[in-house]
Amino acid sequence: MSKITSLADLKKRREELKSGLDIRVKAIDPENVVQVKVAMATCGIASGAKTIMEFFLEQLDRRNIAAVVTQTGCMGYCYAEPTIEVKLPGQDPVVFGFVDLKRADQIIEKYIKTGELVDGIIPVNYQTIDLKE
Amino acid sequence: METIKLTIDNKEIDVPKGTTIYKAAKELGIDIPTLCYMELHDMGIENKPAGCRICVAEVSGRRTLAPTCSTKCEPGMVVKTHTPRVLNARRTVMEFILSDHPKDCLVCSKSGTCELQDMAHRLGIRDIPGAEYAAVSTYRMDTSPSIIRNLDKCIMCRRCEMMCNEVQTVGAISAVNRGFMATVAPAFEQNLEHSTCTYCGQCVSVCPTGALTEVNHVPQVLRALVDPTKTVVVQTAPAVRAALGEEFGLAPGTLVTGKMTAALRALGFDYVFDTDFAADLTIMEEGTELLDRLSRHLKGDTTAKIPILTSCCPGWVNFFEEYFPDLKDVPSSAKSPQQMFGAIAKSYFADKIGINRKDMVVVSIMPCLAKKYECQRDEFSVDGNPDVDFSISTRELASFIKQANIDIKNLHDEEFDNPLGESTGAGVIFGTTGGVIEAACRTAYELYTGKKLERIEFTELRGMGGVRSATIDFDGLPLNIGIAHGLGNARKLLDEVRSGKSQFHAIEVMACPGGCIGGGGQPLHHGNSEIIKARAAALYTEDRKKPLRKSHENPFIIKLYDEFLDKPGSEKAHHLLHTHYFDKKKKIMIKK
Amino acid sequence: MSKYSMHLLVCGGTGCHASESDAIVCNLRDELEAKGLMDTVQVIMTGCFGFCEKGPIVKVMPDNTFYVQVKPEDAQTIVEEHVIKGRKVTRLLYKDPVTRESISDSKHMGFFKKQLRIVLRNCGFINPENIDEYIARDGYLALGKVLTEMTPEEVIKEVKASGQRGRGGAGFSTGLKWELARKNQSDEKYVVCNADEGDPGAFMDRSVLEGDPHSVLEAMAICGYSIGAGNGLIYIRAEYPLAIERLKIAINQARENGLLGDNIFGTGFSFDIKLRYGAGAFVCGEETALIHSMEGLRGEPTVKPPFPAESGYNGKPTNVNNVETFAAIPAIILKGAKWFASIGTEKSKGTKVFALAGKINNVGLIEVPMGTTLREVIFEIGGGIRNGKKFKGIQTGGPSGGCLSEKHLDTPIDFDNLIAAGSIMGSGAMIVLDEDDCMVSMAKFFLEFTVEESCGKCAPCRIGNKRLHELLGQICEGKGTLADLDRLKNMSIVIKDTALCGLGQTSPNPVLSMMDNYYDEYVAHVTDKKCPAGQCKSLMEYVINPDNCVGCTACARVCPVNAISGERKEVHHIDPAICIKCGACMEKCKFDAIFIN
Amino acid sequence: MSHIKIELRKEDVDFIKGVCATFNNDPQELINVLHSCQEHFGYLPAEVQEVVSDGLNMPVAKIYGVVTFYSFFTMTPKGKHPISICLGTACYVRGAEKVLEEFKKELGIQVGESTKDNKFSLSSLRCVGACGLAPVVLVGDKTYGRVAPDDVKNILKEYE
Repeated sequence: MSKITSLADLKKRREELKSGLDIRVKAIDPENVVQVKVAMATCGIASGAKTIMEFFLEQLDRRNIAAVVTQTGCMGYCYAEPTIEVKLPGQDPVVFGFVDLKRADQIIEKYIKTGELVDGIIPVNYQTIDLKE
Repeated sequence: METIKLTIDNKEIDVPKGTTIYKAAKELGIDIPTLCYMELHDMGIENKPAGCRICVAEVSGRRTLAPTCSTKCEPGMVVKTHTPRVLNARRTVMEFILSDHPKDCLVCSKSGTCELQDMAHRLGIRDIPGAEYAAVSTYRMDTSPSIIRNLDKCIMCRRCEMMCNEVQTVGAISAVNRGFMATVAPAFEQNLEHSTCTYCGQCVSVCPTGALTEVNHVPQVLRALVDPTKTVVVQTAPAVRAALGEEFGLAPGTLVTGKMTAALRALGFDYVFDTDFAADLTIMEEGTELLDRLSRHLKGDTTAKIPILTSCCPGWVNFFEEYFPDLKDVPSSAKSPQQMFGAIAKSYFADKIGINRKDMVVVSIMPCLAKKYECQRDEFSVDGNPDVDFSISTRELASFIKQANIDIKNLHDEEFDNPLGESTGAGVIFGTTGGVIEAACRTAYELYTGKKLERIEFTELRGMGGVRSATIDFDGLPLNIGIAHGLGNARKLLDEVRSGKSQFHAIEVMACPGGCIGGGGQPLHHGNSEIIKARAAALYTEDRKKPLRKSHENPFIIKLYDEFLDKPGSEKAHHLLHTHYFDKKKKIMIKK
Repeated sequence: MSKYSMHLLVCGGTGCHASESDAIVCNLRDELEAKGLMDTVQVIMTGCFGFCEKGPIVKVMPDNTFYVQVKPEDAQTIVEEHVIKGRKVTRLLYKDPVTRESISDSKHMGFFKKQLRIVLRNCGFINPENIDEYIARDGYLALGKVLTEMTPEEVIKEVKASGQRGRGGAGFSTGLKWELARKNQSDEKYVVCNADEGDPGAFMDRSVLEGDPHSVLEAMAICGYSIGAGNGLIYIRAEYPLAIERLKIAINQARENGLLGDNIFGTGFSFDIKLRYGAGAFVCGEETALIHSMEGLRGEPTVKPPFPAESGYNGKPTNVNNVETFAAIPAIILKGAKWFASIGTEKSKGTKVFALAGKINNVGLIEVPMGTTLREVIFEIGGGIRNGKKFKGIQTGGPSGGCLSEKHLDTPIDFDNLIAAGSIMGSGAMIVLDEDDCMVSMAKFFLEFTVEESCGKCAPCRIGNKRLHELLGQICEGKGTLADLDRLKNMSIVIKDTALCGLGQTSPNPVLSMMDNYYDEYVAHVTDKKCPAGQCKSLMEYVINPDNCVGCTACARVCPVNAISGERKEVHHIDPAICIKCGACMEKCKFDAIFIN
Repeated sequence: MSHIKIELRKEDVDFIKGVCATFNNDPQELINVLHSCQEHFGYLPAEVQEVVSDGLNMPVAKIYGVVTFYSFFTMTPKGKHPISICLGTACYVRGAEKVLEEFKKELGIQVGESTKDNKFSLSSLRCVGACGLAPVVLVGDKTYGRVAPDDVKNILKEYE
C-alpha cells in the first residue's frame, strides 16, 4: 500500500474506493435512486435473467445512473420471463417482461433516463415491496 | 511580584500570586481547621492531598465547597470560611471520619497529642450518628523493632506516605487498596520489618492520629530500674535536651539539660551520663579516619575512599545498606555515639565500677526511633548481651517523667555524672544538621594543621537547606564539605558518589529533616518548622556556653584513650568503636 | 476488481460477537463459496448496529433487509432464499412488539425512525478493519482540510462555533477546552482520548471504537494540530479486547497510509497515537485520575485547577476528550459548525448517543438529536416497557446520575435540562425501571457501585458513601426511621458539596433524585415498614389465603426452615418469625393460596 | 529491612525482565507491564511484583499499591474456568444477582474464591457492554446471554 502524501492523493484514493460502498450508500435511501428488481426464480434464471441483471449492474454504473439493482423471487409472470421491475424515485413501479439485452438497453435509455415508456410493460396487479411496511 | 486581592470572611487581603486560600486566611488570623494538610516550610515539605475535606470553604462562583489548602487565590475571590453550609459540611465530614475510627481514645498512646481528637473537640462533635451499625475498616496490627502500625486509626491523610516516598525516597509504604479499605501500608501489607523501612520514624512524627506510634520501651526500663541486681546507666542524646521541655509546656528551644538530668536521677537511674561524651569520642575516631583517608588520597592512594560519609545516624545506615550496598565501604566505619557509649560503658566503665556487663543495663534517651532498631543489631552485642539494652524516645521519657509525678519544670538543675557525662560543645551540636561535620572540622583542622583554630564556629555549615556545601580552608587545603538532611537529599549526594562525580571530601548525612532535632522520637512538631529551628538554635546556644568546644580537648576523652583505648584508630578502638555494614538489598533467588 | 451486487453486513459489536456473529460470517462465506457467489456477494463484519436487544443482526444491502437474532445455522437459508431466490426470510425479520407484524426494512422500525446518526454514521455500515472503507466515506478528508486550508485558530473557532460540549459527562465546551490547551505554551503537549468507559450500562464509546475507530484517530490528529500536540494517547479499558484489537489495526493502517506519523499530507505536521490500558477503575474516567493512571500510578484524582490543559500528562498541557466527542469532530469540520449547531437545543448542540437498557423492549445503542424527549426515547425508539409493565423511572448518567420519573417524560433531553431535573447526561447510559423496581434498593445498588469504585482518597467519598449505603440497607431492612431520611439527605448533600472529584460529587445523585421523585416509597419503608415494589425481602411477608388453601401440605414439605404448619386438609399457616422469604412455598402452591403481603 | 527471599524460576524472571525491557524499564509503563505479566502468569503474585520492582527500579510498595487499586489485577490465581457474572445496572435489573446467588450455591464458593479443585473461580464485573443480552455470564472467553438461575446447572455441566 502506498502512502498518501497529499490531500489530492487522498481525494483520488477516495474516488477509487467510493464505488465499493455504492451499494450500501444507495441502500440507505433507495427511494431517491432508481430501483431495478430482477426476477431470479428458477424460470427467470433459465430464461437468462442472470445476464440481464449483470447487464443492468454494469451499464447503470457505466452510464452514471444512481441505481440499486436487486434480485427478487418469482413475480408470477412466468410467461414473460425474464421480467424486471423498475421503480423511479417518486413513481409507482413498472414491470417489464421479455427483457433481452436490447430491451434492457432501451429501458435504461428511454424509461430510466427520460421516463418515456417502452414496450413490454406488464400491467401490475400487486405490490412487490414485500410484506408489511 | 504580582499580587492578588481577595476577600476572606469580609476582610480584604493582598497576597502574592500562587498563595493558597488556607495561607491567605492564616495571614488574616483565620485558622482554618485541617487534618491532612501539613507544611514544614523551611524544608520545602508540603502535604496537600486535599483528602480530609475539613478545610473546605465557600468560594464565590463555585458550585461545590473548595479545599482551601489546595485552592489558589484568584483576583476578586470572595471566600467564606464559616457559613452554616461550611460548618455543617465540616461537621458531617468529621462525623464520617470518626465513624471509621476506633473509639479507644482513653487508652490510645496519642491521646492528648492527637490531631483528630483535637479536631473532634474543636468542632464540638458529641455524637457519631449511625455508629451502632457502621462498619469500621480494620487491619492487622504490626509491631516492628521501632514502630507500631495500627491502621485502624489511619485517616488517610497521606502524610506518612509523602514523608516516606517524596522526602525520604525510602518507598517502604504506599497507599494500598481502594475505597473504604484504602490505607497506607508496605508492599503486600506485610510487616514493616519486611519492607525497605529505615525506621527513620518520619512517618510517626507526622501522623496526626495513633495509627503510627513508637514501640514503647518504658516498661522494660522500669523493670530494670526496680531490679536490685542491675546497675542502670542512662545516656541522653544532644537533641533531647532541646525538645523535652515542649512536652511540659515550655517554649520550643528551651534547654532543659540540668532539669532532665535531675529528673533521670529522680527516676532512679544509677548513673546519668551524656551521649555527647560519645559524640566527642566519635569525632576522635571519625576525624582520625577522615584524616587518614584524606592524606592517603592526597598521596595518590586510590584505595582510600573519598569522600568519607558520616555514620552516626542509624536511619541513614539502614538506608545505604538497602539502596547503596555497593558503596558500603564509603561511609566511616565509626559506630554511632549511642553504640560507642554502650561499648565503652559495658567495658571500660563496668570494669571501673567492678561489675559484670551482664549486670549493667544501658538505656539511651534518643530523639530517634531507628536507634531502637540499631541497639538490637546482632553486631552490637557481646554473647547476646547488647551494648545498649533499651532506647527510648524523647516522647517516651516525657511520658515516664509524667507517670512518676516528677514536676520537671521546678527541679533544680543537676550535672551529669562522670566520667561519661563530660562533653564539649562539639558533642552538643551533633543533634542538628551540619553539627557533626562542624564538630569534625574543629578537631580535624587542629590535628591536620597542628595549628589552633581561631574561628571555632563554621557558620557556613549551618542552616536548613536540604543539600548544602561549603569549602573549609585547612591551611591551604580546600576541604569540600557536603551536607544532606532528609534521605531524599542524601540520595542525591549518594548518586553522585556512585557515578564518581562527587566533588566532596566529606559528607554529613542525617536521615531526618533538620537532623536529630527533627527526629522521629521527638515531641510532635505538627507541621511547625519554627519549632525545629528553635531546637537547633538551642543546641548552638549550649555549644557557645561550653568552656570546651572541641572534642579532642575533652579531658575525659583524653583520659579514656590514656587509660584504655591507647589512641584513635588503635586496635582496641577498632574492636570497640568501629563496625561494618551489610548488603540488605532484596535478592531475587532463582529456583533450582 | 470484481463488482459485488450484494453486501451482507454482519454486526461484529461485542454483544453480537458474544452471540457467535463471527460464526455467522464464516458460515455465510462457506455457503456463498459453495454456491459460487463469492464474486457477487460480499460479507462484511461491521461495528454495532445499535439494536443489541435482537442481536446478532445481519443486514442485506442494497434492499436494506434487517435480520435479527440470526444463528450461524441460518446462513444457509439466507443464502439460498434471499441471496439466490430473492425471497426474504420472514422468520428472521424483526417483529413489531405491538402489532406483531414483521418489518423488513430497518428504516421502518421504530427503533431507527427517530435516530440521527452523526457519531455512529459509520457504525454498522463499514468494515472497521478496512481503512479503505473509511476513506471511501470521506475519511481523513477533514484532517486534510484542516491541515491544508485552516489555521489551528480557525479549527478551534469552528469547533467552538459548533457548540459541541464534551460527551464524557460534565458537558464542557470542546472548542473552549482546545483553546485553553492551545494557549498554554510548552515544548510538548498531549491529546488524550478517554475510552475508559466504566459506567455500567454504557457501551457507546466501545461501539464507536469497534465500529469506526478511524473517526477517533482522525479527530485526535485534528485536535493535535489545533492545540499544537504531536502525541496522542488513547486510554482504553482492558476489558474491551475487541475495541483494542480494532484500534491497533486502525492505527497500523493509518500509519501505513501515512495518515498518522511524520509529515502528514506533506504538510510537515506529525502526529502519532499510542494505547494505554486501564485496569478496572471507574474513577479513571475522571481526567486527572486518568492521567495519573497513564503515568503508571494509582488512578487517584487531584484537585483542579490546575486543569490538564495547564498541567496534565507528564506535567504537560493535555487535552482530554472522550470517544464520542472526538467521533463527531470530522463531521463538524466537513459539514461545518453551522450544520452541527442547527441540530439540538439552544445550549446543547448536535446529537447524543445513548445506551438504552433495563426493562425496555429495544435494548440498544441509539443516537438522537439533543432535545428529543425521554418519552420518544423510551416509548418510540425503545419500544416501551417489557412485558407490558408500567414505566416507573429512568436512570440517566449511570451511577452518577439521577432517576427521573413519569413527570419528566416530556422533558427534552439536553445537558441543562437533565441537571435541572436532578440528574446528569453523564456518558449516556439510560436504564429504564418498571413498577417492580424498588427505589430504595436501586439507590442502594448504585451506592454499592460507588463504594466499590471510590478511590479512597477523600473522606466524604471513602466513608460517606459507605455510610449512605449502610443507611439505605437499614431502610431496606425496615430498620430506618423518618429521622434517617433527613440524615440520608444531609449526608448526600454534604458528600456532593465536599468530595474531591466528579465521582464523589455525583455519587449521591441517585439517592437525592430518588428521594425527590419517590419520597412516598421511602416513607413507606420507614413508617409502614413496607416495600411497595415488593423487592425488599425483609419487608415482605408470605401469607396463606385460607380461602384458597386446601391443606395439601406441599408448601410445608418444601419449606427449608419448617416455617409452615398445619394438618393435612386444613388451612396452613406461615410463621413469619421463622420464614426466610425464599419463596419456595409460593412456587410450589398449585392453588394460588400463598401471597406476599 | 528486607528479609524475604523471592524464589522464581529463571525463565520467569527472564520473562518479567524482558517485559520491563520492552517498555524501556519506564515506571510510567507499570500498568502495561502488569497487564503483560498477568496475561502470562494468570495472576500477579508477590514474587512477580518484586521482580517488576527491580526491573522498573521503583518501590515494590508502589507496585502493590497499583495492583490493589485496579480491580483487573489479581494476586490470587483464577480457576481453570473463571466465571464472571456481570452486575452492571442493565444486568442487575434483569436479575443478575439471582444468577450470581445460584452460582455461589452450586459451586459452594463466594465471589473472589476458587473451588477446591481449582476448576472454577467466581467473580463479578461491571458491564461487559452486552446489555442486550442481560444478564450476562462469562465463563473463560465464552459469553452466555439472558441467563436465568435455572440455566446455571447446565452451564456448569458444559465444563465437566
